[in-house]
Amino acid sequence: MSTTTLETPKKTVHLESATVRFCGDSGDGMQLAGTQLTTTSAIVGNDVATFPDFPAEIRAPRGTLAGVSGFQIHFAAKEIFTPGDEVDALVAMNPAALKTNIDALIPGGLLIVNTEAFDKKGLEQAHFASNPLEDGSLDQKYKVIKVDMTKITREAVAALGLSQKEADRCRNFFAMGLVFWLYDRPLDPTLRYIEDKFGKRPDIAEANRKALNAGYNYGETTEAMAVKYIVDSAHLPPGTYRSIVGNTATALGLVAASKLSGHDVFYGTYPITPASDILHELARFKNYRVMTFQAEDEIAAITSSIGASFAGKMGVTGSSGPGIALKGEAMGLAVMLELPLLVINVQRGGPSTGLPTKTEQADLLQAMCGRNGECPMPVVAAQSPVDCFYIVLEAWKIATRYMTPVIILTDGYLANGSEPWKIPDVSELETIEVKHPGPSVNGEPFMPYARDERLARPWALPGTPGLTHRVGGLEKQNITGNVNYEAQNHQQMVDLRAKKVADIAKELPPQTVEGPDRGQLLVLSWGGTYGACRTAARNLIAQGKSVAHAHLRYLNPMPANLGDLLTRYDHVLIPELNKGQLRLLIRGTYLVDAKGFNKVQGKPFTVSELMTEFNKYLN
Amino acid sequence: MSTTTLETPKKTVHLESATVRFCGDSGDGMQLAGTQLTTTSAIVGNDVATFPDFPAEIRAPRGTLAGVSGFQIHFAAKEIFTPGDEVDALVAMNPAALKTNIDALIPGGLLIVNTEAFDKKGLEQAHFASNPLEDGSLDQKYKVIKVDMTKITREAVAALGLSQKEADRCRNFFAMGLVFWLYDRPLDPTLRYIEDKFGKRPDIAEANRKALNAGYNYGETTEAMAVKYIVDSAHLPPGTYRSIVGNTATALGLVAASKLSGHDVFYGTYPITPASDILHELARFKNYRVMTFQAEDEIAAITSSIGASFAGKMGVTGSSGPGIALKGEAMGLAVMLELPLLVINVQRGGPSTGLPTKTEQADLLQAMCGRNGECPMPVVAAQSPVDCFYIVLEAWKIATRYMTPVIILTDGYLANGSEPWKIPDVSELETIEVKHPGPSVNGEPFMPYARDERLARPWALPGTPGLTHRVGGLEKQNITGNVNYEAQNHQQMVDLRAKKVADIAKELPPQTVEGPDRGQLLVLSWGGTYGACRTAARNLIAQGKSVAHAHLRYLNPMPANLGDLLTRYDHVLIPELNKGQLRLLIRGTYLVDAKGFNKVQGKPFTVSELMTEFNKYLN
Amino acid sequence: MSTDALPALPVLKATDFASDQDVRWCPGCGDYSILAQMKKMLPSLGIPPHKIVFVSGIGCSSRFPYYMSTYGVHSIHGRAPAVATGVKVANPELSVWVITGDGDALSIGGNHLLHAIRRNLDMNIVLFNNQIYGLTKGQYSPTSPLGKVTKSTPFGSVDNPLSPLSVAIGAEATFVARSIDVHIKHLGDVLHRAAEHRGTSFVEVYQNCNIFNDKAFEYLTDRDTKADATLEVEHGKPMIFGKNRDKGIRLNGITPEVVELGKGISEDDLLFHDEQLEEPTLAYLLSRMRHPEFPVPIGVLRSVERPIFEERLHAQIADAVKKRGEGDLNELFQAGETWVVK
Amino acid sequence: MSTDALPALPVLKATDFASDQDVRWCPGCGDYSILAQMKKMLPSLGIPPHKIVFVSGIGCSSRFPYYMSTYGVHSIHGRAPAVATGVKVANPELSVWVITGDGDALSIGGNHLLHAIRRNLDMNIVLFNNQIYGLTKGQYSPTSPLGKVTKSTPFGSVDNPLSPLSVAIGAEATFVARSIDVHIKHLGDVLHRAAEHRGTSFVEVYQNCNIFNDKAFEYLTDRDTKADATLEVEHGKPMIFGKNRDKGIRLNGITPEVVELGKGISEDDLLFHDEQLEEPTLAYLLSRMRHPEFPVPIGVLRSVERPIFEERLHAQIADAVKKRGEGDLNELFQAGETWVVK
Ligand SMILES: Cc1ncc(C[n+]2csc(CCOP(=O)(O)OP(=O)(O)O)c2C)c(N)n1
Ligand SMILES: Cc1ncc(C[n+]2csc(CCOP(=O)(O)OP(=O)(O)O)c2C)c(N)n1
Ligand code: SF4
Ligand code: SF4
Ligand SMILES: [Mg+2]
Ligand SMILES: [Mg+2]
Repeated sequence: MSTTTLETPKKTVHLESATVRFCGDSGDGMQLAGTQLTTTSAIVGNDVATFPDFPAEIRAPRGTLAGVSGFQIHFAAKEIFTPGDEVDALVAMNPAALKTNIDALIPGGLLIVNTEAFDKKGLEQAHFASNPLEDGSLDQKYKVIKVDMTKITREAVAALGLSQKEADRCRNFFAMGLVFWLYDRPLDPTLRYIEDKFGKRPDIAEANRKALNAGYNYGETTEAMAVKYIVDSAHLPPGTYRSIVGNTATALGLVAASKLSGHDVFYGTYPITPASDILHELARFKNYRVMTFQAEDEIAAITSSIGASFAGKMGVTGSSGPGIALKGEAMGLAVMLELPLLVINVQRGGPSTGLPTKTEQADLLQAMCGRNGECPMPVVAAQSPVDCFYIVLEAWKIATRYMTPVIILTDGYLANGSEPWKIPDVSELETIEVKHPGPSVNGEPFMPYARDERLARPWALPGTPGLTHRVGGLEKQNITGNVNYEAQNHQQMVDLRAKKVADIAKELPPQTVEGPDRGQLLVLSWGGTYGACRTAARNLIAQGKSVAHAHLRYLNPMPANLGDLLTRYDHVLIPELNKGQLRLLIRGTYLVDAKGFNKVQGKPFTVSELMTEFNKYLN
Repeated sequence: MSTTTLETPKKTVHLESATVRFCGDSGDGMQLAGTQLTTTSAIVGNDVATFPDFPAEIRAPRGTLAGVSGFQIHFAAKEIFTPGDEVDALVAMNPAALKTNIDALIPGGLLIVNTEAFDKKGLEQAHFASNPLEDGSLDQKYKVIKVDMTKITREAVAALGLSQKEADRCRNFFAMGLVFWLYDRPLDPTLRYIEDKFGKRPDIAEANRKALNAGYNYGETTEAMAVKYIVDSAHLPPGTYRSIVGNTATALGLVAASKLSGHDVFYGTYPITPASDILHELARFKNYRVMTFQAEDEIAAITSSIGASFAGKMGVTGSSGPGIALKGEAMGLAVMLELPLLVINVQRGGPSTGLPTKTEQADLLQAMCGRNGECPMPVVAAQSPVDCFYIVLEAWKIATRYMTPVIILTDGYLANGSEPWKIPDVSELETIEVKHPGPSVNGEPFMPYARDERLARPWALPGTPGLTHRVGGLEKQNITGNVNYEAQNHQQMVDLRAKKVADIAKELPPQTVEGPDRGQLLVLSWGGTYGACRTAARNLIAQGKSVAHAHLRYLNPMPANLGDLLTRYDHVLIPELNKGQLRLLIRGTYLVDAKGFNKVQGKPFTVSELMTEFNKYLN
Repeated sequence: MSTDALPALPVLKATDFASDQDVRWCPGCGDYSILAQMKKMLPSLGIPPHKIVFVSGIGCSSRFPYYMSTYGVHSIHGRAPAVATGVKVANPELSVWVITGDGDALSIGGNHLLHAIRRNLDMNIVLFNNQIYGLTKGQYSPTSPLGKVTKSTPFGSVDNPLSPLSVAIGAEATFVARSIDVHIKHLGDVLHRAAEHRGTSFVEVYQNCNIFNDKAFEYLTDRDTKADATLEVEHGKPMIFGKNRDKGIRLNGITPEVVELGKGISEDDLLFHDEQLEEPTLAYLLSRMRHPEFPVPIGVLRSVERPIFEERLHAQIADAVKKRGEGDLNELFQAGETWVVK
Repeated sequence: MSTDALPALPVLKATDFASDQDVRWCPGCGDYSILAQMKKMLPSLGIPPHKIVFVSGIGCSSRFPYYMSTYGVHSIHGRAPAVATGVKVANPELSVWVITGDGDALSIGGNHLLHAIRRNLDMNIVLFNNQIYGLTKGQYSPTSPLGKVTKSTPFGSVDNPLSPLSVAIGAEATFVARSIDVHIKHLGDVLHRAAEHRGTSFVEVYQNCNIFNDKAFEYLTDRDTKADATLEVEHGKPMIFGKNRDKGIRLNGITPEVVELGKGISEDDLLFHDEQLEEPTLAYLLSRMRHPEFPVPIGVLRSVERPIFEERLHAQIADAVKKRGEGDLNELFQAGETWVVK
């Protein structure tokens, strides 16, 4: 790994971590800028965490508030779990971006703006009464670097004969270059990216290179920037790493589970934000024998997946809240058929269509209870982008061992956020053993609802001689699987289905805590809030506070030792991005007076708000 | 009201109550026999409660176990709430009916069988190894009356020249006649029914009359029946009564709510057992301006109803569990649109297709949580067939006052069960006031999400000048209703929607209890188990036990005083026909260590099993 | 749709139908043009904005109602025809429009579309067909051509596409038409015809999604190709097309063929368009004609009168009220066997 | 559907396809006959029961799989085509049959039917059309005639019915046929043709529900009327019908008409049936013919070969494996920019 860091006479300051946000118009390439800074930071050995923030509109009119797109990167010389509460440096490509993002910048932080965009039209679109670059309102609070990025970029690429539109498209590389200089990042990875991506258009590639260097050099030369910051590499465990976003991790997890269990993936789905990228990823993995099926709707998506599971494949369906609501009836069928199936919910802001591009974790109770009748399903939740990979492996193991559909909860924050992934060696991953009964030739009737020691029924595959059988959504007789309306049989089957799921707890790893194993406060979290809760808890533990953090990956059933654990602390606090859904379950199950800290704003917790809240229970 | 009771020399015994069950093949007219006995008993002043039990098949092959249809009637000289745990007299028209129903007959009870059906084929179809009428197995336990109903009926109608098939169809009237004699019931109401129903086929009418009288006379003359029973009239409150089944009560409730609020019903639905009869009833009420819309599926059913509510009608949709699962996404839309809407769930056995013709109360958590996002909806539940009428009135009042969709839970037991209804005088029923803003001519923009003191938004009707506005499933700005993705606004709107529903509790009547207002045991029930729980509790209270019974009609929000109430008893027991759904909510909400008594067998609680269970907490 | 024009109504302009909301489609999107033509056409109906309801599902196209100053419901994905059915049955006086996309109408919403069309409510359905899922950023749709490379089909789609007009005709449609976003006069006329039709009118509008499926209909809009690629059908007129109007459609048995006029073939040999044929076979045949084998028909393919759902439904109610009198609750409660306890 | 007949396979009989479950339809129900013909036909395919899957939704008709000794899924209402799609894509070796009713297929399941048909998977869909909801005890269905009095329409239905075959043809069907429960030989032949078709075959079977809609098709089954009411179409044959085979169908422009043979009209003047026409217009035209104006066509209306969904899907997979090699997890994980921490 080589770097291109230049010698510089400027002052350098070492930081433990830094948080940067690029923001601009949707057309300004901010997501790319963010991704490049992420990869580069990871490559230099930082731990990183990111938070992209897309506009809800596809392409709102240029320059409008609605059209602002942002990407936040937190990189550090230590282990980190969140993209950062506030930013140390903000790059704003236009007035609208400034307006919607300035509140995130810490007082005294660095603000880099593209002055050219602050013309009359731009200011009006952002509803600025006066030019904030000129009225002094910013200079008091922040270190403002005013650069005419447009002009410099145009000049830098002038020789290449591009159209002005094309030239202006290189501005994000200028901004990157500037930030790379600021945080002493190498340009190599980005240069490689440019080669990869624009190799076929050498003029464009060259322009981007020139813009990048221009930005870098601008930092080097401008007197406005007197300090450059060094964030040393974190001491991450040795290994090969890549940066991965949650949805990609989910997709890779599915392929891995498929290979580890020897069952090809059938992914039946219908596009929906923020789940669609799982489909986009999987559709590319054709040589992994992944079958993707873009169904006519969510109901066809899940029912086709059930059909595929019946026929012996790894049936998977994925969606977000509104689509999951549509799958409720069919999940009931899967519960009755006792077939393995994964149902992935990438949660987003609700209710109804809600806030499609924002994160939330308000579908937990839907996952637990959103079906008619007594219809238990295991529920697991990923805790980080990388965990999306591992949770899928666990879910498929449960699904096949217990012959049951399993719900996997992720969310928009995990789906689009990224972190470094220490790539596992495939040989280290646990094989997922799956049995299918072989052909029966003795003519004895096959018993599709006979059960093994885990109460799982046999997964008999169509095509196997001697095992023909019929399944369906009507209540069935124990063992024979025939339709049966008898009172005692129904009781027995309802109890069996419940017990089968409840007993999974016996094979789950016990719930662990970070921090003291008894004390004043236990913070109990689940899903995508892991990072913020863990950080807040660690910070307070470091201050010597009596706080511990337990994070649930298994929501149904919960780990067997959880009830005991909850009794060991004076207070139990459950922070959630909903109005208290896990809290209801914990209180109802364990009769513990758990308190809630709840926020439903389409965005993740900040570490500082969590620390403030935790402190209320601590002394 | 005249009776045709004949003078009889036989012994008469007075009873406080009696329970009779007719059972036979689906084609045997048992439902009619049961209904006639019900009406007649009600007319003579008894309190009555019934429980019909249909086969799942439309018309299973004649004589099979699967084809047995039954109807149980409990009539009494006192107030009763259930159709009875066991039966005093069982009429079995064939071996299959005997086989599947005999266990319900009390030891020493009266068994009336049609001997003609006990031929080789009939016995085989019922899987009897030997003829139970001959092998003595029955005679030891029961008083068996063996009648060749077929023969006597054929003889009775011989003169009318009917085909044998037509003649045999009169057998149920023979059976009725016999039972009417046994319990000293008048024949008049049935004779009137025959006239009404068969007036156009005088030969059939006459045959049924003859069969009815033949049965009655058979009772009078046969030596096998030595006693006739008298059940005196109950001291019901004075008034005009009719017998009503739950689904009819629901339908009448809808029409009443419509008229009392001045909004025509739009009932969008898709047929499903056991909810379809609500559609069948409503479809007849065209001169009440009821619009019924049999949609292409449940989703169209609810979304069309939402459209109708938007356009200013009383939007109502009804279904059972699987169909309700399909409506989840659209309920979310209704919550966002804040429009009044009724969603009726006539619960049946689940999960999935489950036990379509059986009762269960396992959709409570689905009603509470079966939607994506934070999506609160008021939930109410009927407690008896008659209460289906009143609960609809309350639900519509809530829906219109608070501008919210409301879920109404009933179940298969209530839907098909009947009881006497003291018909209210229309002038006594509370008017449901509904406001719509009038035309606006001042050109000021209309604010569709402005709120009144109950946090309800205005119900502005399309067609009104000056009030044009757009609603949708995306999060909306408070007051203006414009699409809005801002963090604080989302928090505010989520909180507002939650508070609006929670605050309904302020206007609910406080929760009452039957029995002591503090003590050893509080039995807390909801829905269709009211009757059995109330009876069991009353029986124990009469024995001086320290037990009280509270029955919840409002499940979300719950009455404001409930939490306090729960603390006043040593134990709280929640009997439910599910695995503990209300229990989870009560424990989670009030942190009370409520115990459960749960049964999931497709049938209601018996009073005796409840008493046994209650006693475990009493001394 | 009732047109009870108010006598004192001021003459309306296109701007009277515009809401105060910023339009949020991508710059260059074909949706703008359809919005403009709708606003321009509506004043000609003489119906004030407050008697109009626009109902949509979810999709870029489905944002449409927000931009109109009428009543509107931006409902959930695929369900607009069902919501609109409720609105129209509840209040037949309203002019009801469904705005939908190819995914909204034909993928998740296919069934509701089918049933709304067969019921023949007096409402108007406008399907913006851009052959792509716009809002979810570019997956193929049920109208995307086979082999289409999209985000969800990096190796090309393997689904046979549907023809929206064939589907509508298969579902007993009484009014079926097609137009193109940029053919603004034609589009305005077709929308007007749709509005005037008594019964469900179904209009497919080819719409350019310049972000995810740019130029899908270029052959129909490009100056050089459009005349040869488009067949503008008109009632009673022979089917002639081409830059020089020298080509036509002739029937060979039951199969259409493209012929050149002149060379022994005259207008009279051509197929004449008849919107009003009792049986929809001709409309169906036209709906099958696809580029490049055939020119693509635009205009009104079919327009016939058939009984209207909500009219029959309300007629039953009116009839019942007439026969039995306005329903009285006491009577309803007392129906059947009753008895008195004293 | 793969027919890889096993060489050593014993010859199968109808009874080999019967399960041990009691059949629970009402005595006299038309479903019995369809079940019998299916069991009689299947042995002719040379496919053993364990390579066959019957998938159904909910309805009386949908109980069908329980009575077969094959694999089976009695799924949920309306979703059988989607479940079957998953089965077939997962294992193209299986012979997959969808059994559905008019409510199951055309009401709640309309959309799945549409999409299964347009995708053209190699599977068979048999719709039992009794023009009523049987299982829920007698509400009208989307195929019930207008004015039909049922439990849910005591004043008569106000919904225009759908024609299942028109819907299928509107959805790009490659095989469309119709038969009648009691025409046992015809029904057996049609089922056989359906099984042999490569692609989705769609068969409508008129089925008598003697409990809730008795005699709905009496005109087609009654000895006196059936010959004049039925048009049995055969590929390449003129369309002749009638007790004395003296009536025929002729095309007038694009409209069919009933003519009497003799009187100057010969067979050659009649419409000749062609199942294999590129364009489905003829099949569509036939699907419109309704009693009493026309005889009702039975037989195979359309049968053409088109690319098959699961074949193309698996071809893409095979192709990718061939080009890139069998997917390797390590490679997958390592894709993109990676770095090493020491
Ligand atoms: C139940 C549900 N499923 C999926 C989605 C995601 N979704 C929104 S719009 C859309 C498709 C849009 O395509 P189209 O109808 O063609 O409209 P366009 O954006 O192209 O105008 C999808 C899949 C959703 N909002 N709701
Ligand atoms: C989601 C759902 N909605 C409704 C029902 C009730 N239901 C079962 S079968 C049926 C219709 C049956 O009609 P059809 O498909 O014509 O079958 P048939 O009984 O006539 O053979 C209905 C409405 C159901 N089981 N599930
Ligand atoms: S994505 Fe396409 S359809 Fe959607 S607004 Fe942009 S250009 Fe229009
Ligand atoms: S109800 Fe009709 S369709 Fe159903 S089994 Fe009986 S006769 Fe057959
Ligand atoms: Mg589209
Ligand atoms: Mg049917």
